[in-house]
Order: sequence, then C-alpha cells, then structure tokens
Amino acid sequence: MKTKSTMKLSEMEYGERGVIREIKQDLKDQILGRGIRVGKKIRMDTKQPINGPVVITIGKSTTSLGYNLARKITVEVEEDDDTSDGTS
Amino acid sequence: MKQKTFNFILILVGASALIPGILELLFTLTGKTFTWGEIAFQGEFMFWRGVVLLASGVFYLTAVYHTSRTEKRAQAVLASLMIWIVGGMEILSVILSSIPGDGGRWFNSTQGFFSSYTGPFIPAIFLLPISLVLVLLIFGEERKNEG
Amino acid sequence: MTILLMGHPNVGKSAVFNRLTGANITESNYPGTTVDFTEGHTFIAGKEYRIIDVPGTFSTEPKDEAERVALDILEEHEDAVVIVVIDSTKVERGLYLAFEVLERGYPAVIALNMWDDAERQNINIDVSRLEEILEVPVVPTVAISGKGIYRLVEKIPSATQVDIKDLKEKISEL
Amino acid sequence: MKLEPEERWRLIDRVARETVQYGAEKTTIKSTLAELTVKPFTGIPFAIAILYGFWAFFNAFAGFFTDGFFVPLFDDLWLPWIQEAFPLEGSWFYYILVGDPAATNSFEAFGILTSGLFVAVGVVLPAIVAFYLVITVLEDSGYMPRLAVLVDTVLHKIGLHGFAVVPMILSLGCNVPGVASTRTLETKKQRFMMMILLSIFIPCGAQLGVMLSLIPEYFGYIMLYLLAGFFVFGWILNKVVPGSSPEIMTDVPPFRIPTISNVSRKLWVKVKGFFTNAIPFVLLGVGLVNILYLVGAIDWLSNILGPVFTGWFGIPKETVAPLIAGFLRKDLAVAQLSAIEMSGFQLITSVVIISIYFPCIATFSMIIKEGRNSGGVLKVLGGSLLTLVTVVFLWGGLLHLIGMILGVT
Repeated sequence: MKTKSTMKLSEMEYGERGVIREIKQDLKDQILGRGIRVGKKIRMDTKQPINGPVVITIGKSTTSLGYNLARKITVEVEEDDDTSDGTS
Repeated sequence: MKQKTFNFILILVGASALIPGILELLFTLTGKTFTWGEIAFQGEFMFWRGVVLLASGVFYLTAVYHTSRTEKRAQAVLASLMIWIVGGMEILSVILSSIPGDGGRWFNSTQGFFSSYTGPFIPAIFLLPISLVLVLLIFGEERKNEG
Repeated sequence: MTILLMGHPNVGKSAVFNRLTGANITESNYPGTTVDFTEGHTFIAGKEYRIIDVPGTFSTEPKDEAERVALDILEEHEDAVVIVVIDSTKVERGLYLAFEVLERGYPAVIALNMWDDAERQNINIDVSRLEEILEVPVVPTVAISGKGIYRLVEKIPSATQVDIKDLKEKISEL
Repeated sequence: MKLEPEERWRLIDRVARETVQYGAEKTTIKSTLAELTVKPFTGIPFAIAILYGFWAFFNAFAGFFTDGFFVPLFDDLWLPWIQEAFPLEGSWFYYILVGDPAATNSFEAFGILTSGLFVAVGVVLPAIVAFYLVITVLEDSGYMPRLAVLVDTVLHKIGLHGFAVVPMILSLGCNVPGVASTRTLETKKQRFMMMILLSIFIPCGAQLGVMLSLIPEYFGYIMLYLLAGFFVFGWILNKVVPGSSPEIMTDVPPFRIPTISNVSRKLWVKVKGFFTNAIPFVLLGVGLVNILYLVGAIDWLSNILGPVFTGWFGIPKETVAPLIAGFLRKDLAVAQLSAIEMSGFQLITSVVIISIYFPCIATFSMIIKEGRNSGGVLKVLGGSLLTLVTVVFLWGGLLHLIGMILGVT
C-alpha cells in the first residue's frame, strides 16, 4: 500500500523517498548544474536538528542544502506503509 | 556461531570502552588522576577522550543482536575508527616525544628512548587490538557474502 | 597551447592534474578574488602545453566566486582545449557541464574519472557509444592510480569543436 | 550556439538513457559508514573524535619540531651567535634586528632575526605543516563537507557558514593560517566576521598548552567564557555587519582514501605559498612592535592602561607587562601571568583579557594582509579595532561584574 502526499523538502523525514515536483525559481537556477531538478527521485538522508541543513541523495549524488533552501523545494513523498529500515 | 562470536566481541569491546570512558569523564570532572596497573586515567584533554570512548561504547553496545543490519555493523566500524583515532594519536605522540633529547642533547639516549614505551597508557590503547579484529571480521563477512 | 581542466568539485580533478604535470606547479591567487588556482606545464608529442586546474564548478552560470573565476579562466583562454573531468558515478551531472563547454565552442575531451567506483557500483557506461554520439573523445580514467591517463593525453591533440545544432538533431533522433 | 538549461537536460537524459545502465544498488558497509558520519547521533561523536585527533596530532607534531628541535636550535646556537656576531650593539639598528643583547631565549629577545625568525620558522611553520597536513587529508578523504554540514546547524545561527569550521580549527593550532583560510568563505561579511571572531576568541595551540599546564583548574571556565563570547559577539556582528550570509549548499562526496602523492603535493604548494606570502608579514610585524617600543609608544600605552586594568577589570596593574608580551606570543604572556600574585578569579580574568585584548602581531599582520578580501584593509582594520575595544571592555568588564556578583573578587 502506498499513499502520496506533497510537502516541502524541509519537512521530509529520515529515509523518506519522493519525487521533486517544484523548485522556486530563484533556487532553480542555482542548483540546475547539480542535477537537482523537477521530476528527479530524491531520498532524505538526514536532517540536522534545530533547523539545520538537510542531506539528500539524487541518483548517486549526495547534496546538503541549508534549511531555508530546502523550504523552496516541493516534493511528492511516497509513504510506504511497510516497515522498512530505509537502507534498501 | 558467527552471530554469537560477533555479539560476544561487541559486548566485550563495548563494555571495555564504555566503562573507562565514564571513568575518564568522572576523573576530569572531579579533577583527579588515577593509575590502575598499566592503565592511566590522566593527561591533557582527558574529558574529550572520555566522550569518544563513551560514545563508541554506546555504538558497540547498541549494535549487539542487530548485526544482521548493515547500519549497525557500520556503526561498530565507526566506533572502532573513533578508538583508533584516539589510540593512534597517543602512539604517535609517544613515538615522537621519545626521539628528541633534552639538556643540550639533540637526541634521546637509548635508555631514555626505550623508557618512553613502558607505560602506563591511556585506556584507548588497550582497545586497539580487539577493535581491529572486529573491523576485520565485519569486512571479511561482507567480502564473503559478496563473493 | 593551453589545456583547461574543468569539472565539479570532488571529481578527482587535481589528481588528474597531478598526473599530467611535472614537479613545477604553482598556486596563485586569481587577481581581485580570494580564489586560488593551480597551473603547470607538460609536453605532449613534443609540444609544450600549459595546464590550468580550473576551480571546481557545476556550470558556466556562476553561483559564487570560485565558479565566477572558473568562468573567467575559461573565457580568457579562447583557444584552449578543455578536459572535462566527470565522476563516472554521476555521468548526467557531469555531461551538463560538458555540454556547456561544447556549446561555447571549445574542443573538449571527456575524462570519465573514478571509473573503478562506477564498476564497483554496477554502473555500466558504453564509452564507445558515448563517443559516437557526442563526437568527442571519451576516456575512462582512475586518476589516483594513473589508469587511463596515457590514453587521455593521446586524445588531446584530436579534440575538435562540435556543432551543437547537429548534435541536438542527432540526439533527438535517438 | 547555446542551449536553454531545460533543453540541455532533455538531451542529456536521452544520451544517458542510451549509454548508461545502473545495476542493482548495493548497500555496503562503506556507503553506510559515509551516511553515519553525517547523521547527528553518530556523526557528532565521530566529529569530536576527529577534532580530538586533529588536536592531538598537532600537539605531537608541533611539540616534536618546536620544543624538540627548534627551541634548542634557536636558543643554544642561533641566538648566542647572532647576539655576538651582529655589529653595532647598542644602536637602534641592533635593537630592531637582534633585540635584547642579554636575552637567553628567543622569545624574550624581541628582534626580527631572533624572536621574529623563531616565531615564523620555529613555531608557526611546524604548526602550519601539521594543520595543513590534517586539513588536506580530511579534504581528500571527503570528510570535510560532512563536518561542515554538522556544524552549519549552529554556525549559521550567527550568520556564519558550515565551512567556517576550517578557519576555526586551524586557529586552535595557530591563528595565522586560520586568518589566511577565511578566504575560502563566500561573502565579505562572513570573512570579516570570522577573522575578527577567531582572532579574538579562539586561543591558539601554544596558548592552550600553557594554560593547560599552568592553570588546568581554570582551563574549562576560561574556554567556556571565550566560547560564549564567540557566539554572543558572533550574533551581534551578524546583526551589525552589512552583507549576506548564504546558506550551505555542498556536495557530500563518498569517502576515499587519500593518496600520499596528492596530499604531499597539495601540502607542498600550501606551505610554499605560506612561506612566500605570510612569513615576510610576520617578520615585518615584529619589526613594527620594536619600532613602537623604541619611540616609547608602548610604555605610554601601558601607563594609560594601568588604571583601567585595576578599575574596570579588577586585575593587578602588573598584568600590563605580560599583555605587552602578548603582542608577540600569547603563551608567553600567560606564562608570565601565572607568576604574578593574584586571586583565582583575577587569574581567570587576566587570562581571558590576554586572549581577547589584541591578536598576536603575527595574526594581526595576517588580518591586514587578508583585509583586502573582506572589504578593504582600512575598513577591516577600523572594524576590528572597534570590535576589539568593545569586546575587551564589555566582555572583560562583564567578567569582573560576574565576579562581584558571585563575591569572589
């Protein structure tokens, strides 16, 4: 069973996966060269406490983005009902 | 069999990291130093060594019974790395401080050189062999599963 | 003749640079900035080349000072040959920069560096097909061990400009 | 012909589909390890271990070269020889280049060719080599971005950047390369803030060593007070200094084992650059202090400052002499302080003052040199002096006030 919901990248939890749906224009130009773009599959690796940066993986590349940058990215998250340890 | 060996080593190394770690913290906070046999609870920045030992002890112990999970095995490797950083730097510092002489001599006397290696040493030194064995086992296991 | 080494940060660009150059390398400050870059010399087929290790950049649309310097160095050397160093595990991202370089009319050679990492991660790259499509030399390398560097050097004289219009049509028909 | 970004990506996706195949993803110990080092629960203790290792390596390495070989070399061979061999003893020329003809160690001679050369070659050089060595290994192994991500959480709150951790840890060894490495920060504001904060609040390795051996019982309090100052004034500077503080955006590369050839090449280039760029500035700085002494500016200063010390900070006026020595080397200043009769709280206060009142001359020279990257030399100089005076009076005075409230003065 999979349900889908849309949220900001900064709101994703550890190990969650999703697809990038929207990136605010001012950030879009900044991260295009890094391969972070609409339609790409994304995984949240870690999130630092007290609104610190997030670490995400797209394909084989892992990138860290500051909290306020992560807020500019909208992700459609697959909520997997099966328990998974997030390492698969 | 393998699982049992893993768990046994993890508990052993975990406890022998956790307890001296706590002791190092306690001795720092109370401003005391202590030597027990060949193990010395003293020296600059003991507090931070205590933090590292304590954390690696926790990493080992929380991996017990979960060694089937890659994450927990990696956690044990991480703990070993931490112990090797602390212990390795101690060895380096003992070696480097044994070479120069003092009182108008450029190099240490042979006797002075060897007397630098008689201890007592910080607790992390004694954890080096077993943590290495653990890491070798974990990577050996991974290679075996791949091949 | 000048060779520019371009690529993302952390793709082993300076390892490639170290393989290509001799002992005589200098690090200097790019005027008016806080960015340092390294340059050296090498001989290829009896000709002396100047090699510049351009600061790591993700694209030729600069986002910070280091990327601005990378672009400035690129634009300063209009007749340079560019070696685009790509992390073989992140081909798409690397090609983005390679395309930008080609679009600006530079003759380029692509080094698929960290080839061993890609192999280990079960990533299969069809090098000859890639070469055929892009019409630029593509060489798998492992700069840290020196693998592929000799072939990379061999290909430098044969680097030519690419007609983007033709390339675009060709790719669209794939 | 240039393509639009979207068009470029469309083409690349097609090319990639044709040429690249991704096999089954494997989770290995190595890749999981890489993830653990950036997760807070496991990453922060690991970062502590790394920083501890960094510091321990520095101590062992710098101790080996500085105390083991350079101190005897300079004190027993070079100093007596140059004191004897240099002509014109008693002239101002001798004073500036050689300094005190009766000095028995290279700290106290205060000449360009004695103390200046000793500080530059005997103290700063081993520190630089040790620190750049570790920094290069950490960079090449791919660890540095992880550390930056972990500390960005805290540092960004005061307008700094995760990568500001590099100048910070370099400074714990020696402020000079710390100031030099602020150039890797992105904006003028961040460079300016970092330069000031580290030169005021981060004690260098030599100073840490002396503090630990002479006054270990107060070490924790002093560091805590300095750290608090770092964040309080960081927060204030963040509000006051104009400019932007961009958020972190960095690749987190997989771990790789650094190769000896790459590390040694990078290290060589860095050390060579440091030698030609920074060391002349350090020597010039020592010369400048000597000239100030000669014209009486420093005596004049200590006469004026004496009453301020007793009144505002509540510390004995004998501390002025060590403070002057602190221009050249703060560790020496701390050592001199511990010989002065005073209460425990006064000792804490005076060590804090030594740390924050002025960067050592080598660091100060570097600030002037690097100032042009952070908004112009005059601006940086003005800004740092203004901050310095404010910090010394507020933070030093506050400590006195805390002492009065606690009733320990």
